[in-house]
Amino acid sequence: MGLEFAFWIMAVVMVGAAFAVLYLRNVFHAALALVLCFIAVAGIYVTLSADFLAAVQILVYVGAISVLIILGVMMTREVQKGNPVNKMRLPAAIVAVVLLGILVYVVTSTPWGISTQDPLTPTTMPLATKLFSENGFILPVEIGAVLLLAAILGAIVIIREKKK
Amino acid sequence: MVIPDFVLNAPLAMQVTPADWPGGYWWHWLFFTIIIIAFVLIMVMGVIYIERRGMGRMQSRLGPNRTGPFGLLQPVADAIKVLLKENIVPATADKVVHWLAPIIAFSPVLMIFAVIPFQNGALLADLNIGILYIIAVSSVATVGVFMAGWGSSNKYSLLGAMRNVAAIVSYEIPLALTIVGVIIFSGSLSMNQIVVAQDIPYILVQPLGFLLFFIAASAEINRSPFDLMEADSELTAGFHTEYSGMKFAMFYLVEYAEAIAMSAIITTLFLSGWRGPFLPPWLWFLIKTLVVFFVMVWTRTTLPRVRIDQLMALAWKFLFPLALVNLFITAIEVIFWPDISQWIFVGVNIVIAALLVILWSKLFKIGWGRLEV
Amino acid sequence: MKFENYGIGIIKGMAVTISHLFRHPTVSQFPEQRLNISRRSRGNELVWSREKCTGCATCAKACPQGAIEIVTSTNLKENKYEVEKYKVDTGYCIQCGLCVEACPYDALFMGYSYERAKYRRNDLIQADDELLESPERPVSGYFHPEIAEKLPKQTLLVEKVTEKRKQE
Amino acid sequence: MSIGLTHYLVLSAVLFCIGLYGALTRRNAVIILMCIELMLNAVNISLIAFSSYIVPQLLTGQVFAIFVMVVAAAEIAVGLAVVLAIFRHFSGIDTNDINLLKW
Repeated sequence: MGLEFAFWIMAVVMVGAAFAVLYLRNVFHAALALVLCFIAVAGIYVTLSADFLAAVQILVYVGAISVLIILGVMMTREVQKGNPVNKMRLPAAIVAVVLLGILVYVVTSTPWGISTQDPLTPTTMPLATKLFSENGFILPVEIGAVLLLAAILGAIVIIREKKK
Repeated sequence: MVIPDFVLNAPLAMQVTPADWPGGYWWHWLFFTIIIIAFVLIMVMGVIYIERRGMGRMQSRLGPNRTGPFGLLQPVADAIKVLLKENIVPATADKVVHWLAPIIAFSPVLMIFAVIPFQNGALLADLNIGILYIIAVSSVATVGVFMAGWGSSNKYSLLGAMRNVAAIVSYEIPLALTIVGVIIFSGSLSMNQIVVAQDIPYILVQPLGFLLFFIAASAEINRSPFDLMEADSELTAGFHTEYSGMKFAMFYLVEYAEAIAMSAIITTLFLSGWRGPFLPPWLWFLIKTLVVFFVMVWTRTTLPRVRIDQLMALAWKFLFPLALVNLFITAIEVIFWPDISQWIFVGVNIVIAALLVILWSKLFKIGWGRLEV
Repeated sequence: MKFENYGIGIIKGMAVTISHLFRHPTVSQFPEQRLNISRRSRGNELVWSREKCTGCATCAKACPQGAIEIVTSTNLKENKYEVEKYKVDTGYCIQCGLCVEACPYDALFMGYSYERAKYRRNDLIQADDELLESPERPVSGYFHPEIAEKLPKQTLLVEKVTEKRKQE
Repeated sequence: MSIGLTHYLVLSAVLFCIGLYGALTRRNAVIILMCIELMLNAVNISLIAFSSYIVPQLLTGQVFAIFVMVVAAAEIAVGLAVVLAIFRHFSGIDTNDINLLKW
C-alpha cells in the first residue's frame, strides 16, 4: 500500500515537473523543475528497490548535471527571453503521441516473464561484483572511464578561448 | 563480509530497523525524527556559543558574556531577535525562488542526520548505502544556495552563489575520494558498520585521508578559511545578502547545522564514532563531535581567507592528486596485506602522509603569485 | 633542496591561537571596570568658566567650525563686557582644542568626561550654565599642565593585563 | 491494482515522449539539453524496472543504468561546451539561427 502511494506521488510529480520543464517561461525555473524531476526519478528507483542507484541518481543528476545546466543557463544569458517553440510543434506532437501510443500498446500487450523472486535488496555488494569482477562488466567500466576522460578533454578543447 | 539477516530480509532498504526495536517501524521513525530535530536545534545553539566564546578567547577577547550566566543565553537572544525582524523581499526578486531557497537549503542538512549513528544501532535508518546517501543529499544543498543567489536578483548574491557552486563541485571530488579510502578499510558503506569496523580510529590508519577530508569538508560547508562565498568584506554576505528575518535565520541555521553534520561525519568516519571506554556511547559521540567542531573554530580563528583562484588551485592541484594517491596506497595495502595487523599500516601511513604533504608542497606553492584557474 | 611552504606556518599560527585561548584576555568590562583616560584628553565637551571669561570672543573667532556663539553687552558701571549668552553646538565641535589655546584668560577648557551622548540633536547645543564645571563635567588637562598634574595617571590595558598575568 | 512492471514502463514511455516532444520543438539549446536528460532518465527507469521485475537477482539492468548515467554525464559536459561555443559564435543559443550545416 505504502509502495503504491509512493509510486503514484512520484509519478505525478515526475510528469508534472517534466511538463514544467517544457512550459515554464523562465529558463531558470525550468532548470529547477528539472531538478525536481530528477529527485522524483530517484524516488521511483527507491520504489524499485534500487537504493544505490537512487543515491547515485541524486549525486550525479542533482549534484552535478543540474548544476552544470544551471551554470549553462547563467552563462548563455537567455533567461528572460523565455522558452520559444519552433515551427515543428504540430508534427512533433503527432510523432510524440503516436510513439507514446505504440509504446503503451506494446508494453501492455506483451506477456512479460515476471519473476516471482524478491529483488535483491542491498544492491551495493552485488553491483560491485557485477561491475568489477572478472566475468562482469570490467571492460565497459574502463571504456566508460575513457569516455569520461575524452568528454572532459573535448569539452575543454571546445570551450577554450583561442589566445591571440 | 557477513550481511546481517535483518538487512537481507527487509522488504525495502529504507525500512531497516534494529531487530529488537520495540513498537515497530513508525515508532522508531517518530522517535528518531524528534531526536534529530531536537539534537540539531540544541547543538546549533551550543556550537554558536562555543564558536563565539572560543573565537573571542583566541583573539584575546571574551566573547558574549552578558546574556544569562556566562552569556549562555546569547544564542537564544539572537534567535528571538532575528525571528522578530521584518521580512524584506527585494522588489525585483524572483519571489517563489527567493521563498523556497532557505527551505531547500535546510532540508538536506536535516536529512544527513538520518544515517548518523548516535550509538550502536541508534539511528533513524541504517542504510547500507549510508555514506553515499550523505554525499548525495548534501549535494542538494547547492541548489538551495544557487536559488538564493538567483532569486535575490542582486549581483553580490549571484557572485556568492556562483563561487559556492564552483567550490562545492570541485571539493566534492577529493571529499568522495577520501571517503572511498575509509570504505576500503571498513568494507561497508553503512555508517554503523564503519564504526563497528573501526578497532583503530581511522584518523591513525588514514592520516592523509583525514587531513584531506577535513580541508575539503571545511570548504564544502563554507567554513573559514574557505568562506569566500559569503565573504563579508567583498560580497557583503554572499548569497544571503538579501535575506532577513526568519529566512536569514534559516540560512544561519543551515550554516551551523552543516558544520555539526560535518563534525558528526568526521567523528563517525575517522574518530570511531560512538566507541570509547568508560563513558556511554552517545556521550563519546557528542564529545568527539564537539572536539571536531572546536578544531574547525580553531582553524577559522587562525587562517585568513583564501582567494577564489587559490581555492580552486588548492582543490585541483593539491587535494585531488593527493586523494588519488591516498586511495591508491590504501587499495594496495588492503589487497596485498589483508591479514596483518592494522597497527603496521598506522606507522607506514603516517610516514607516507608526511612525505607526500612535504613533497607536494614542494611541487605546489599556493603563495606563488596569482595562479591561473 | 629546501622544503618550505609545507604547512609549518599554519601549524605555528595554530599554536599561537591555541596559546591565546589559555591566556588572560586583553579586555576590560566597560560599565563595571573603567580605565582612566588620558590626562590631556580632548573630550567631547567644552567646559567654560563664567568668572574668568571677559567676553572677548577670541574663542569664537578661533573656532574653525563656528560652533561657538557669544553675545555680550557693555556694563558701563563696572566698565566691562557682560556675557549674555555663551552657546556651543557640540554637534559641530571637532575637538580640535583651538578655542582653548586661543583663550587669553584661561576661561575655556576641554572636557574630561565621556559617555555624554544625547538622544536628540537639540540637546547637543549647550549654553551658559550647562557649560560650567560640575562633577559630571570635569576639566581635562589639555593645554593646562597644572590641571593635568592633578588628574589620575592614565591606565593602559596592556599594563593591567601584564600585571594580572604576572600574578597568575 | 498493485503496481507492476507495466506501470513503470508506461511511466517511462510518458517521460520519454515528453522529452522527445521538447527536444523536437524547443528553440533554446539549453532546454533541448534538459529534454535529452529527461529521455535518458526515462530509459533508466525502464531498465531498472526490467531489472527488478524480470531478473531480480541479477541486477543487469542496474548496471546498464549506471552506464547510461556515465554517458549522460559525458553528454552534458560536451553538450554544454557546444552550447557555450555556439553562444560565443552567434551571441545567442536560438537553434533557429544556427544554420551553418543546413546548406
